[in-house]
Amino acid sequence: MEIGYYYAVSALLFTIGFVGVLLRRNAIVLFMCIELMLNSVNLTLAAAARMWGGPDGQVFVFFVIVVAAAEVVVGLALIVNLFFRRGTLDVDVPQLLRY
Amino acid sequence: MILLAAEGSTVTNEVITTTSGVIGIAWLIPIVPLLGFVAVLLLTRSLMDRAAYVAIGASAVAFLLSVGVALQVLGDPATYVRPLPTWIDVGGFTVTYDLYIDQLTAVMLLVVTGVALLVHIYSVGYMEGDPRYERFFAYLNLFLASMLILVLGANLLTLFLGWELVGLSSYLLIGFWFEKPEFASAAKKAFITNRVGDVSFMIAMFLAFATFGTLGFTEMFAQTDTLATTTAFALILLLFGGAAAKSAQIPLYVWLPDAMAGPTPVSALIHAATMVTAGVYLAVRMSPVLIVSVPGMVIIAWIGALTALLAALIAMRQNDIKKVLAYSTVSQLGYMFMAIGVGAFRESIFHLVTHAFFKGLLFLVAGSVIHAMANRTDIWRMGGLRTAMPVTFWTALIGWLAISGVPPFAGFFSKDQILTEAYLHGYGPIWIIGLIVAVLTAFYMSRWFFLIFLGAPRFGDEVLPHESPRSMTVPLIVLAVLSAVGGLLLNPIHDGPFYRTLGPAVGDITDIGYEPFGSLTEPVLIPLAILAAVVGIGVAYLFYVRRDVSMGELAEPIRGPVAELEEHAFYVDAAYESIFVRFGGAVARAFAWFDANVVDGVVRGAGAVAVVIGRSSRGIQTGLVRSYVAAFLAGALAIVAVVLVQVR
Amino acid sequence: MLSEYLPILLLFVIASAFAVGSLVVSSLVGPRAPNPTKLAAYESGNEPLADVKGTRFSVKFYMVAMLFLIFDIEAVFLYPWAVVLRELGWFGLVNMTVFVLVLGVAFVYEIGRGGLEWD
Amino acid sequence: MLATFLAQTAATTPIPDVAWSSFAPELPPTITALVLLLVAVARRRQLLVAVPTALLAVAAGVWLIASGETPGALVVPGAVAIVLGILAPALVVATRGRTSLLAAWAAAASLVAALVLTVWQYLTVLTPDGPTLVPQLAMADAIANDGIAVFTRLVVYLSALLVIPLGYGYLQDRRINRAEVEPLLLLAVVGMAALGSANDLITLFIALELLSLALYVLAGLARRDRRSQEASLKYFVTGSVASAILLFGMALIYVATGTVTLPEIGAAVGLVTTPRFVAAIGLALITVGIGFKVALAPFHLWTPDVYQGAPTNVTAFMAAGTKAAGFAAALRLYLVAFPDLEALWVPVLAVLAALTMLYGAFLAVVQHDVKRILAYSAISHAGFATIGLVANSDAGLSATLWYLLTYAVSTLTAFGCVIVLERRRRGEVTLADLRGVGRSAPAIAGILAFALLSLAGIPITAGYVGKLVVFEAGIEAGFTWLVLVGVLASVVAAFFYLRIAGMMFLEDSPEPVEGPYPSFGLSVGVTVSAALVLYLGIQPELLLRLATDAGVLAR
Repeated sequence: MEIGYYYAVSALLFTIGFVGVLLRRNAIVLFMCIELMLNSVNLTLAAAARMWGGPDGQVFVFFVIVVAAAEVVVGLALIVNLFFRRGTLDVDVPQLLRY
Repeated sequence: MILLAAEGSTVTNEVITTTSGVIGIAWLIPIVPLLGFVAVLLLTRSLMDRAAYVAIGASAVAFLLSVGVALQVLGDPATYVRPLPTWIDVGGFTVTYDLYIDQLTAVMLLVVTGVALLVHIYSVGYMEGDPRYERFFAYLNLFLASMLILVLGANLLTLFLGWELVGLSSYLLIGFWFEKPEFASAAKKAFITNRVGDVSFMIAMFLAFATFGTLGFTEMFAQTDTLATTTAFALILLLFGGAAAKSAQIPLYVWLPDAMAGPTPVSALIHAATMVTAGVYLAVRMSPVLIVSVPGMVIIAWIGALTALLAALIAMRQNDIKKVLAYSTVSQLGYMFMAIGVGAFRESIFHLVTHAFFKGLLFLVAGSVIHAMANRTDIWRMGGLRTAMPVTFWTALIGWLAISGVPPFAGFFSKDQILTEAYLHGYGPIWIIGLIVAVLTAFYMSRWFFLIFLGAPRFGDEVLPHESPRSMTVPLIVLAVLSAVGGLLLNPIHDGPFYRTLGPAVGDITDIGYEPFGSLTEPVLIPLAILAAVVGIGVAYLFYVRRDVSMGELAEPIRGPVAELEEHAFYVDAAYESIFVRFGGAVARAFAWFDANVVDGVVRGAGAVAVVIGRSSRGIQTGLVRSYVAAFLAGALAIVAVVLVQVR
Repeated sequence: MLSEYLPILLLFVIASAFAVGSLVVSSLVGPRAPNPTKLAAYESGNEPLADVKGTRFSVKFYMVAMLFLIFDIEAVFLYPWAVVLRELGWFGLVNMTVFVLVLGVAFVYEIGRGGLEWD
Repeated sequence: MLATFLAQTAATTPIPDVAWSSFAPELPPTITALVLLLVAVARRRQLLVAVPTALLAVAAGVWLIASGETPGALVVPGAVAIVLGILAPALVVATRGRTSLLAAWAAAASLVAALVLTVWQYLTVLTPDGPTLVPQLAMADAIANDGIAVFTRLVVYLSALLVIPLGYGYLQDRRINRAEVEPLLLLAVVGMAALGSANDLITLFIALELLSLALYVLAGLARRDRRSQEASLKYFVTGSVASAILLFGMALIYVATGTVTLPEIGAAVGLVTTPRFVAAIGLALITVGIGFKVALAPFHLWTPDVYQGAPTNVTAFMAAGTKAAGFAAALRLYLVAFPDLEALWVPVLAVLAALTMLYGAFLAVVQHDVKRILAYSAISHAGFATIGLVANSDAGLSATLWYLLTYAVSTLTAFGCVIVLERRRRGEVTLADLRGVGRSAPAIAGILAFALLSLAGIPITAGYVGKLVVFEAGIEAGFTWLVLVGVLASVVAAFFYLRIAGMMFLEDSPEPVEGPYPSFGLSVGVTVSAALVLYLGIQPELLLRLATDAGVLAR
């Protein structure tokens, strides 16, 4: 199959993720959007690895998965903390620091 | 004529790298005051007031070492380079801490350390009882060290190091009595104005490096033959931009009068004798580059002349004992730049030296008077101090005559020689401005002197003027003696010993080929200069001694009743009335207004512009994390767009 | 041959532009009625009576999630490692041991912090 | 069965040569971080962790000394391992249950060890014959040990070492001296060091995430403080998005070139067969990601919020360390991987640099919180450092590295003084709080003023030499307009630095102020960093030469 389709899907996923970050205020959803962005990159990498035939792309994918997992851990901790302190998941609520 | 023989000394200095003799330990000259600064700060607790003596000792050592260096240089004239460790060395850009010692350095060293030593001693009496007495001496030492680094540096960057450090210590000293609000604003104004100059200086350094591939004086001067005139022109103007800020020239002179908020010994040392002359020193040091572009020099000459005139006009209407001297300093600095601009480098330095003597003296006199008058500074509320303060009076008399240009005092020689030189180099209009400024100088300084020391006392009974303590009068006497005989001894005639000594250290103007402005010769020019002084003093005498000044500021002639004017309305009086008082006063007030509203406004406005830009763009920082991400998107799209367009 | 994928990258750019456009348009056109109800736990139905803070989900789930992740990652690496272990030999064995040990430290730390003390 | 397998493989496959010395400096902090995590949960049985650690470390040390190819070749790393091993139980006994004190000392010891090993690595491995640096590649070209790597290690380890004494008393004051602080700090610094030597995209990404994740948590250390929490959340959200963008950029580069190793990318990008469109977009996205890390406008918006909200010692570390590491990565990326695309990135970065310098300077003027002012100053300084990168030359490379060192020590000094003042004020420090400090605490006010002068770029300070060298490189590369913008920005910047100094020295507090209470650690940290600022300003010779050597890139 034409490899370009993989890239297209990947780019779309990335864009959807990005737009989600911009539009959603719920921290959890926002967070899922970031994961979506990371995984769309994984798709690109995997497709490219298939195209080039080397191991580099696949190795990269593994590491991205690890990093994404670590980000989940940290991100969830922060969100839990936000919820306990403020009783909300709205990322626009913390606004003590600005200007 | 004697004079033409003096034109351009063809003798040039040989460059000698040495570590022998006093020059070998010349690096101690700035280090000792620096150690003094640290020591005073550290010892304040244990030594209390006596810590001041450490500072005085340090400046005395610096002075003695300077004398040693001067003797070695003058004994065997040459340009000595004392190699010292490297400061910065990165990819072909090498800057060392080397010292550069020639005749010009020797003169500057003697003036700086000499005046500094006297001011240190003077401050013992003047600052007595101040809660931060020791701190003051520490700062004085810091300033001295910085100034010496400036004078000794063998490249533009080391000079700039000293340049910034003198600025820094000057802010510390201007703001020394920071309890009073005007001091803070004065320090700020000085800082901002000087930053403007620094930018110009820095750009000049980059240009110099780009042109010469080095910042070292010896290496730069060796390449002046191949220097393009246009590059030299740009370089001169940029350097002058830096010098104009430090030496208070149009349009950057505004900070100096405000800086008088600091203690008076500081005004004497920093804002009259040494720091403000750093710009003059810089220009003369770079004179081998200056002579490459005569148009650049002409601009300097004109700015100097206009500064001299403007400041003299303003000084005529100042009523604060120190403000008069401050504007006078600006005016005299203008004289020095005027001299540089017309190619009279040695004359400029000569005037720098005599000015350090008499202006230092006059500021110390002012300090002594303020001390005696319980911190009053309005000259209209003084008068008749002659009897109460005999030493101050006699030394002030000498200082007054010296600055007014009355022979045989120091100021006469230096000022006259600048005027003569301007005429003989063909700058007629500048020569005329110089003559007018000479008249004005004699006038406002006489006004200052008469109002303070002559006539009947115009202060109340609550002030009991008294002579200052010995530690203050001794420096006065020393400076008075120097002001009296300094000119005569150093350089009574053109091509005197001072010029012959200094000649090889400054740029050679023989190739420029100056033509005299007219056919007048020295026997005519010198009496003209003397006449200028006499006229100025005479008019002031009519106004401020012969007339009743007991009503204070109201007695200023322009404000007097018409009848009183007519009483003195013989021809000369009337003419000068209109020139000096009507016109001059109006101009002076106009400029004072300009200074207070426009220039101050610009200085404050520069800050305000920054604030406005900051205020208007802080809205970007919404605090909303998603808007920050949106900025990513915008930035990313912009970059992608730019990159894609370029890839095409 | 890769330049054939150019249109796809352009698609990405267009998609991004679309994203910005929709953002701008929605902020210009869309009505703004910020309402606390919109952020409430249930937009319709009854308001919860008790304070929901801290009660809606337990931190324990988070702890389990973290434990899961530790072993999840371990598995991600163990599978491919196992496939090529024979080729890697000593090198592979030592490195995987170090990797497992590091994860073990994290595991011990979580237990030590009370990650497994339910209730 | 295992035994058979091992015997088989030992006979058939040779043990690969792991050039462990290529990451030797990173080992002590990493291991210390792990051990400290165990110590944190060991409660009263800390010796149970310390003694085995010590035995392992001493054993490793002895083995190292014995196994060197030539006798004495590995004495230094061996000795370091032994000393650290002996220190472990000794510290446990000496600190007697005060875990945070133990952690601080252990972390400091490991950072000293890292610095020693960096110097050792530089002197023996990287300069085998004479003073010229010979770059070395290791771990299948994933790690490049060259000038950038060595210099970055020096800067980040030094910064971390200074941050530990600065933070210890401060964290105690705010009751956030949790056991995780030091391990996270150590992991972050390892990430920074790795970023400096990362030679392929994977390593680069992992290192970047390692330091970022640790810093997300550190920024939110004061969990009960809403500001800290907010800072952490904002940093996390913006940071992960930036990472994702960076990653997408990297993926596109891989799509275009088929390799992840930087020099190979550099070689492939120039080929005709490589689709320049794809590579160019990848480059643009990578620029976004890197720009975020080093806070270039317009990707800098998070900086003031995060710097202001995070605990001050973390802020100091972020400012000094992250910037250095981020620029190290940027230098390697642009100079090694994209020299053929310089027509694309040089103008873009030049514009970003100009924007950044001006933005930071102008917005700092209207701020009132001292930490926020310093944050804007950090933004502005990122712009200055970029000038060296834009110069795209060896001189520019060493200029940027050198600038980062001078900025690190200056900003650490400034933040250290802020910590001292914050201790006194028990909270945030606004400009108004600084009134009269010059009188009540002349020493700390003097040092802060000195640090600010350095940030403003006044002579005899490190910052001056830094600016000078960067401007010089910019001029040489023909970016006169950029340098002029830089000069303008530094003039504007002088306003707000002066404003802080003026508040301290030229104004008086309406109410009497009590003196600050610098702890022992704070005094040491602030004094040492201020001394470094002065030293680098007066005698930058030695380290400047090292920075110049760093121009030797592993291409």
